[in-house]
Amino acid sequence: MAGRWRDLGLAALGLLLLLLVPVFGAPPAIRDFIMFGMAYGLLAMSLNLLIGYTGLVSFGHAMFFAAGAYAFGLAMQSGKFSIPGAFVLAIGFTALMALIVGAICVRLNEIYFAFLTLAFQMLFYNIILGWVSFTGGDQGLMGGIPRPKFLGIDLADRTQLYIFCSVAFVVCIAILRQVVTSPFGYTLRMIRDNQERAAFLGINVIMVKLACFVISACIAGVGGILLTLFVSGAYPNFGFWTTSGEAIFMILLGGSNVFLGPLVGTVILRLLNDITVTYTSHTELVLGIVILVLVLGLRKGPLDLLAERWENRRQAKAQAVRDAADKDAQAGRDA
Amino acid sequence: MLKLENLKKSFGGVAATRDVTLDFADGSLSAIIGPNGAGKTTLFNLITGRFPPDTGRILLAGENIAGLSQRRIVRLGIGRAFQVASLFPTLTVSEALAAAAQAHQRRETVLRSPFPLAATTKQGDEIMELLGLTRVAGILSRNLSHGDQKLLDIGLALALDPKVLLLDEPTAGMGPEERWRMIETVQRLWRARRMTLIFIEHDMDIVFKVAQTVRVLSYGSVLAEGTPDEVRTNAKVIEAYLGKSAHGTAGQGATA
Amino acid sequence: MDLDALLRCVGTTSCVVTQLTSGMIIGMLLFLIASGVTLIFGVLNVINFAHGSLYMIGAYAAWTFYQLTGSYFVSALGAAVAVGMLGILFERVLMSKVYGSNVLMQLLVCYAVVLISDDLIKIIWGPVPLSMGMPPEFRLPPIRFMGGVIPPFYLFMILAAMAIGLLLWLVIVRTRFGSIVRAAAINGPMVSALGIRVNLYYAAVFGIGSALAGAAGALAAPVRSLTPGMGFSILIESFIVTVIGGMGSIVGAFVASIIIGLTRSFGSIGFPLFVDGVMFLIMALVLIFKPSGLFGREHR
Amino acid sequence: SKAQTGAIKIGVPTILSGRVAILGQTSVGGLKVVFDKFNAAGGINGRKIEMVVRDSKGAPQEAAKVTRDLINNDKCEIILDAEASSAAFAVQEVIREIGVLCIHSNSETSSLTADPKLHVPTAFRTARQGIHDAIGGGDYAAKIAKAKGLKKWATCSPDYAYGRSNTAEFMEYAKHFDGNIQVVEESWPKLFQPDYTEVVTKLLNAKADAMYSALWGGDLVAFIDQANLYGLFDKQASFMVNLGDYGVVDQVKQFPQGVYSGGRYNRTVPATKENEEWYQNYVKTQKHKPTNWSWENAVAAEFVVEALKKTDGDTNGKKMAEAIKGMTLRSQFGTKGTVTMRAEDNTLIDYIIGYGVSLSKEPYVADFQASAWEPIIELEKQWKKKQGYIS
Amino acid sequence: MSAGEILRVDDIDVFYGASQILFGVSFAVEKGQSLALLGRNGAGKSTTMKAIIGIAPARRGRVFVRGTPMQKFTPDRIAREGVGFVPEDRQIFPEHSVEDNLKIAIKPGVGGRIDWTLENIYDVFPILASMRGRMGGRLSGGEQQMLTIARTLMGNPDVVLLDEPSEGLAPIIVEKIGELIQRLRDMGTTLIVAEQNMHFCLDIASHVAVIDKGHIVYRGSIDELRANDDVKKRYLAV
Ligand SMILES: Nc1ncnc2c1ncn2[C@@H]1O[C@H](COP(=O)(O)OP(=O)(O)OP(=O)(O)O)[C@@H](O)[C@H]1O
Ligand SMILES: Nc1ncnc2c1ncn2[C@@H]1O[C@H](COP(=O)(O)OP(=O)(O)OP(=O)(O)O)[C@@H](O)[C@H]1O
Ligand SMILES: [Mg+2]
Ligand SMILES: [Mg+2]
Repeated sequence: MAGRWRDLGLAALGLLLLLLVPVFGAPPAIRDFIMFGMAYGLLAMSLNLLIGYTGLVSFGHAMFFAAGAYAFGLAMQSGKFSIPGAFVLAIGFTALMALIVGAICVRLNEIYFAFLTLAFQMLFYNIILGWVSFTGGDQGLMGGIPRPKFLGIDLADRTQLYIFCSVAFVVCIAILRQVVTSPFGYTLRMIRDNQERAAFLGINVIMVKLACFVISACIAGVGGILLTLFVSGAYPNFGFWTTSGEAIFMILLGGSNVFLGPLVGTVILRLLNDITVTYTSHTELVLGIVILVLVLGLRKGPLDLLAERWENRRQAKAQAVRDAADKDAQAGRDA
Repeated sequence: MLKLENLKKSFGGVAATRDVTLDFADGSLSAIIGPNGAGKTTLFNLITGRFPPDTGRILLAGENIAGLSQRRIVRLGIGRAFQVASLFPTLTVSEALAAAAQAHQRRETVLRSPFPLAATTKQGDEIMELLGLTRVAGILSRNLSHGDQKLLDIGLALALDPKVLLLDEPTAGMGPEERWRMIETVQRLWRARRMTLIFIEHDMDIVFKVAQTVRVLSYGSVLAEGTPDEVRTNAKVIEAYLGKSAHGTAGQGATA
Repeated sequence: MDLDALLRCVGTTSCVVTQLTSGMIIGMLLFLIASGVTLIFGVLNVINFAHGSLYMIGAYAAWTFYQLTGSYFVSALGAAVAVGMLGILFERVLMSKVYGSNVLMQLLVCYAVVLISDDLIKIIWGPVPLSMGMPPEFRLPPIRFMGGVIPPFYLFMILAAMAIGLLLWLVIVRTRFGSIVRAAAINGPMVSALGIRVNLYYAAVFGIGSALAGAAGALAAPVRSLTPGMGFSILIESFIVTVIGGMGSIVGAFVASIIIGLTRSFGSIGFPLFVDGVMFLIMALVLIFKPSGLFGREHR
Repeated sequence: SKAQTGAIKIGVPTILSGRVAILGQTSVGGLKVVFDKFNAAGGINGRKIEMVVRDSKGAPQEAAKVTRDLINNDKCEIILDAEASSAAFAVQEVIREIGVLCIHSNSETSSLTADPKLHVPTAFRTARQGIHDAIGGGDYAAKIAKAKGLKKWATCSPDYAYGRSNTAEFMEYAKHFDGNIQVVEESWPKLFQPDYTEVVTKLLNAKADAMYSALWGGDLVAFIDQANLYGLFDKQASFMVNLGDYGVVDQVKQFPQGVYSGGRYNRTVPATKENEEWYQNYVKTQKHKPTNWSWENAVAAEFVVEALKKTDGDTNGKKMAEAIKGMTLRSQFGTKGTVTMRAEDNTLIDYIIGYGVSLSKEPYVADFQASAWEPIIELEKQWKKKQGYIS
Repeated sequence: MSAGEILRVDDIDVFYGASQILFGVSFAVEKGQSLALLGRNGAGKSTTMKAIIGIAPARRGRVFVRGTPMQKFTPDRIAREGVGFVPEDRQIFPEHSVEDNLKIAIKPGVGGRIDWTLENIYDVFPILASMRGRMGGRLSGGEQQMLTIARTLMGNPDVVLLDEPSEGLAPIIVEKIGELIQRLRDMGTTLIVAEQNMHFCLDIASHVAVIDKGHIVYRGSIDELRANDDVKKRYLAV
């Protein structure tokens, strides 16, 4: 229970920090960096609900990122919706899509699940590319996304947009936190660790996985919406497999066993990207070498390493408790 | 309580269960023995719905459960522990037990409230107490000693309050001393919960000492059944399973 | 969608012959690459995302050797050997460090290698697309057969790919080498404990798989433009083939390559806009109904 | 605004990695040649131009981010957008919001400047515009078709917005100028498709009299190499709009006879001293041959330089835009020795386009016929009406 | 070191990650001896075996085979020094036939010596001969255990490490395996058998080492152990 309040407190603190950024007159580039990072951060964080918590390695998560982005962008461009309306519509659409795709995919395991999600993602990508009259094909949703005022909020203003994104982001992170610390979250861990055994405990593995798949897709969809607002457009490569790949790299660079690991990974990858882009035209070479050094040097995300240390220490304590108890018992038996 | 009628199951060409009819009385404690590959584990798999029997019926309190999903069968009250302990490596003992218990909880609370729910914590604590696992409550399942892993496996099954509990070689891979401690725990459990308990075992000392009735499987069929004494002296059983030196202690080769 | 055109095509032998061979051409090159992917996966349990890069390097190496020697056969052989050795290096220096760790870690290493090799290619050979041109020995008029048209080079390519595939299959299924490789695939440490230098076998398998990619690159070099990143699309297709055929199955890769080749060749007439979609659809259907692939073994 | 000191920073979002890294490389080359000259001459009011080039990897969202960073963080006062099409639209949105001067130098997609809904007052284009190319090409194709009796046409173009609209527009105007032309087969290989075998055999089966292709770069080289194996070019007349690029003609080893190529940058078109000098200078300083992108960017750079002279070094977006609007520049890339930034839609006109017969050796093109601009402008107007861009 | 000594474990520490499993374990085996390594669950028997064969290399201390130090050697290298390993979980190659399982392991012993061929393996294990074409994965537990032993012998080892050969087997099979091991001993093969089941070892071992919580707590001949009730009670719970 205490954990719950602590989490909420931390979320509020996080939001406050984010909101302080413009107050203290941080340059727009920093705000841009944060907004971009929040969009990708939601993608990575939501994907980690699948990969880290449930053991479902999806190669197709970007399809929901794109689904949210396109649904939102199209709704706004149609001029029939307010921003909140389009927001809800986009999430609804993403959830529906995730329900259908998930119902088919979650029946498979491991590498097969990965490839099936990849296949669906590529199908979706091909539809975006092919349905030119509706989606604009490879040119994307061009011409800008209109942002009419709602409730006195004007998202055409960068500061207000920043605040809006921050709130949406923190709410999503809080939702994810709620999910992973709830009994449902522990059910996910059971499935990740040993789904056969979970089934023998009466858990409806398929349904739980599906629910998790849909929740995570919706959060990714919010990420897509934030990105759409940022670039004022939606593009097919939001849903290309390289975007999914990037999200996976973010998770790995940060760590998949710590709640905020993927977010750290997002920051690392975005920083790496921005720095290499700024200082060299050989971005690929530099990024490749940095990844190799990180992977072969650390073998794990930095946060995972820390978490492991911490866990080892806790385990050593727990084992000491056991050994003491066992010694007592032995003494009792000998006596 | 549990009745098996003419169960048959084959994998490809291999008939793992040829024709098994068995009856386990309510609240009984019985052992299943038989050579390696006799189909003992397969029988448990059939009962728990891991795969459906090709033909035959499985009656739980008179109701046929053959062909139902594992999940349904678990909910009807059959719990199971595995030959190789089947655990959740990254959960601690107390987490694992609470999580297992909550698999039974009402759904509405599942997303709203934080883990663990008070009721499941209580249930988990009871189980740890019963099995002597309280001392390892904070240890990750994967870091447990072998014996504690087997106990936790049983504990997970207990979290579902089963009416019938199936234990597949609960003492496998243990030394003599641990074996006896384990079997004492099992007996305590059986008395405390008044459930129907069936276990598979290769250690004849244990089988003949603990079980009320013994069923012998061989090549997928029932070779013999009866009290320990009846089985021990059964010529067919000696030939197929116990071997020449068998006088109830064959497994340990001890000369009594 | 133009199913009429497809029907019309199927009605004429010339069209059928031409499209069949065209399907085989696409398929066989794909097979060379996919067989490497599937071999490496089957034995090392590694999804080699860098396989497309090896193909690219093979093509560039063949181009350079061709400039130097002027002999296509020497350059093809040279490319296969060079890429094979590069593969061994890659395996020893990088991949062997992440065996047994998280699959995603392996992916990351491969991704890094893809990035690095793309950039290195650009630095060494420049960003301008290169073309090798048809070696003079193949500058022959196309062969006409039952009204269809078959370029001699493609005939050579199909036969070469099939021969390599057959050889590979025989080695894996019939020889002691193959037997050890298959055992190492399932339980490497145990093979090692029997006194076999299992690391050599791993490296050899990676080398063979890479050499196959290199050979494919060399076979493709005369007819495809060489650009940094050229391995990308072929990689995706070879994954599709690997999944459809069954991860780890060479026979499966062969059959699936032909399926994909034919889907492409006849699809370009019947449903030109949905060819890619159909390929992914086939993959999805196979995964749904037989996740282990047409010829894959059930999951261990 | 206040007089500034230090270099005038110009941000260049472009593609420097992946398959089309050559786009970024030769675009930057085109800019550099101009700015180096400008700086060597002392700049303006003592301020020199400094380019800040960033790799967006061709991803629109990255292009948007990079452009914003260039302006906000690196304090770039002008954006020269050397992105390919879809990223150009993303850059356009950033410019709409921030209002600095921007010249799109690579995106040929007509709607970027033609569609008034997309119009941004401070954004211009020096890239060729698809519709101009189509009208000129259609005219040329119709003439050949009439002379040789080419009635049945097939097309083979990459399956993305550029390939599709380019091809549709070309065929539309070919039909406009010669009513006998009909399209009997279309094939749409994917962008960067490695293997064109099925496309080639499909074209063979179509038995058309002529073919039009908008393939470009390495894709076009591979297509030609593969089509050669089947003798495709012996069986039909072929019009390939992007064949003229040095990057392509240099690479094709078995050059087909008698195919027609669209005008891309060529040192002999126009065959003037200035052009030859420009070419030599480019090759000397950049160590590679110029591409179509090179001249488009060179022109963009020239506009910036001229505009700076007019505003006396003031980089304010509005002022620069005012200066550039309708500006006519002396340029060897223009049909009349000049090119003009048309005021009504911020797009370049009067640059050289046209078709010729391809040759396998330098100068690679013979009988080049530059398209006349009067009919192009007339037909463009009609096209705009049809699209609903103007009334 | 005595002339007949073939294997020596010298003061080794073994860790899994951060946790230390073996603490200064030492013992030696002479040619033709059979050593029973006794201890309870989790005492470190398997770990000792794995340390010898190089699967779980020692962080400190050394293992010698015929006087040659083995540290830094990979398992395959150590196996080629004449050490054969029969793992506790058998590790048959499930998709290879019985015969292929055996053929994979063919290698000459140290100095090119060949004691075992397919023929004489089949003589000793007639049951394997009768199912030579069957897939390894289809064998019952007892048959798999025999195949594992036979497979190790194909490599003509000087020392065979057997990890809990009687575990999980029906009494009748345990009896058979016991007979088989006796036979190997009688043929002069040097054996190290890890067991929890002391009674199983009494018949087959000449020497004993008892391990508890990663420490060797007792070493002696089998007859000494028989007489030592204290050790039996304390560490073997008999
Ligand atoms: N999923 C399966 N697929 C194919 N064959 C199987 C499968 N499960 C069991 N078998 C076969 O069925 C037979 C019976 O196996 P089972 O595991 O029930 O034996 P068991 O009596 O439990 O033996 P043990 O005492 O060694 O555990 C064996 O021959 C086994 O190979
Ligand atoms: N891979 C591993 N990682 C971490 N700890 C391990 C690992 N393998 C074994 N252990 C631990 O090392 C200790 C010794 O294990 P070992 O397998 O050597 O015991 P053993 O004497 O062979 O027992 P058993 O009779 O159960 O086979 C045990 O506490 C075990 O939990
Ligand atoms: Mg069993
Ligand atoms: Mg052990």
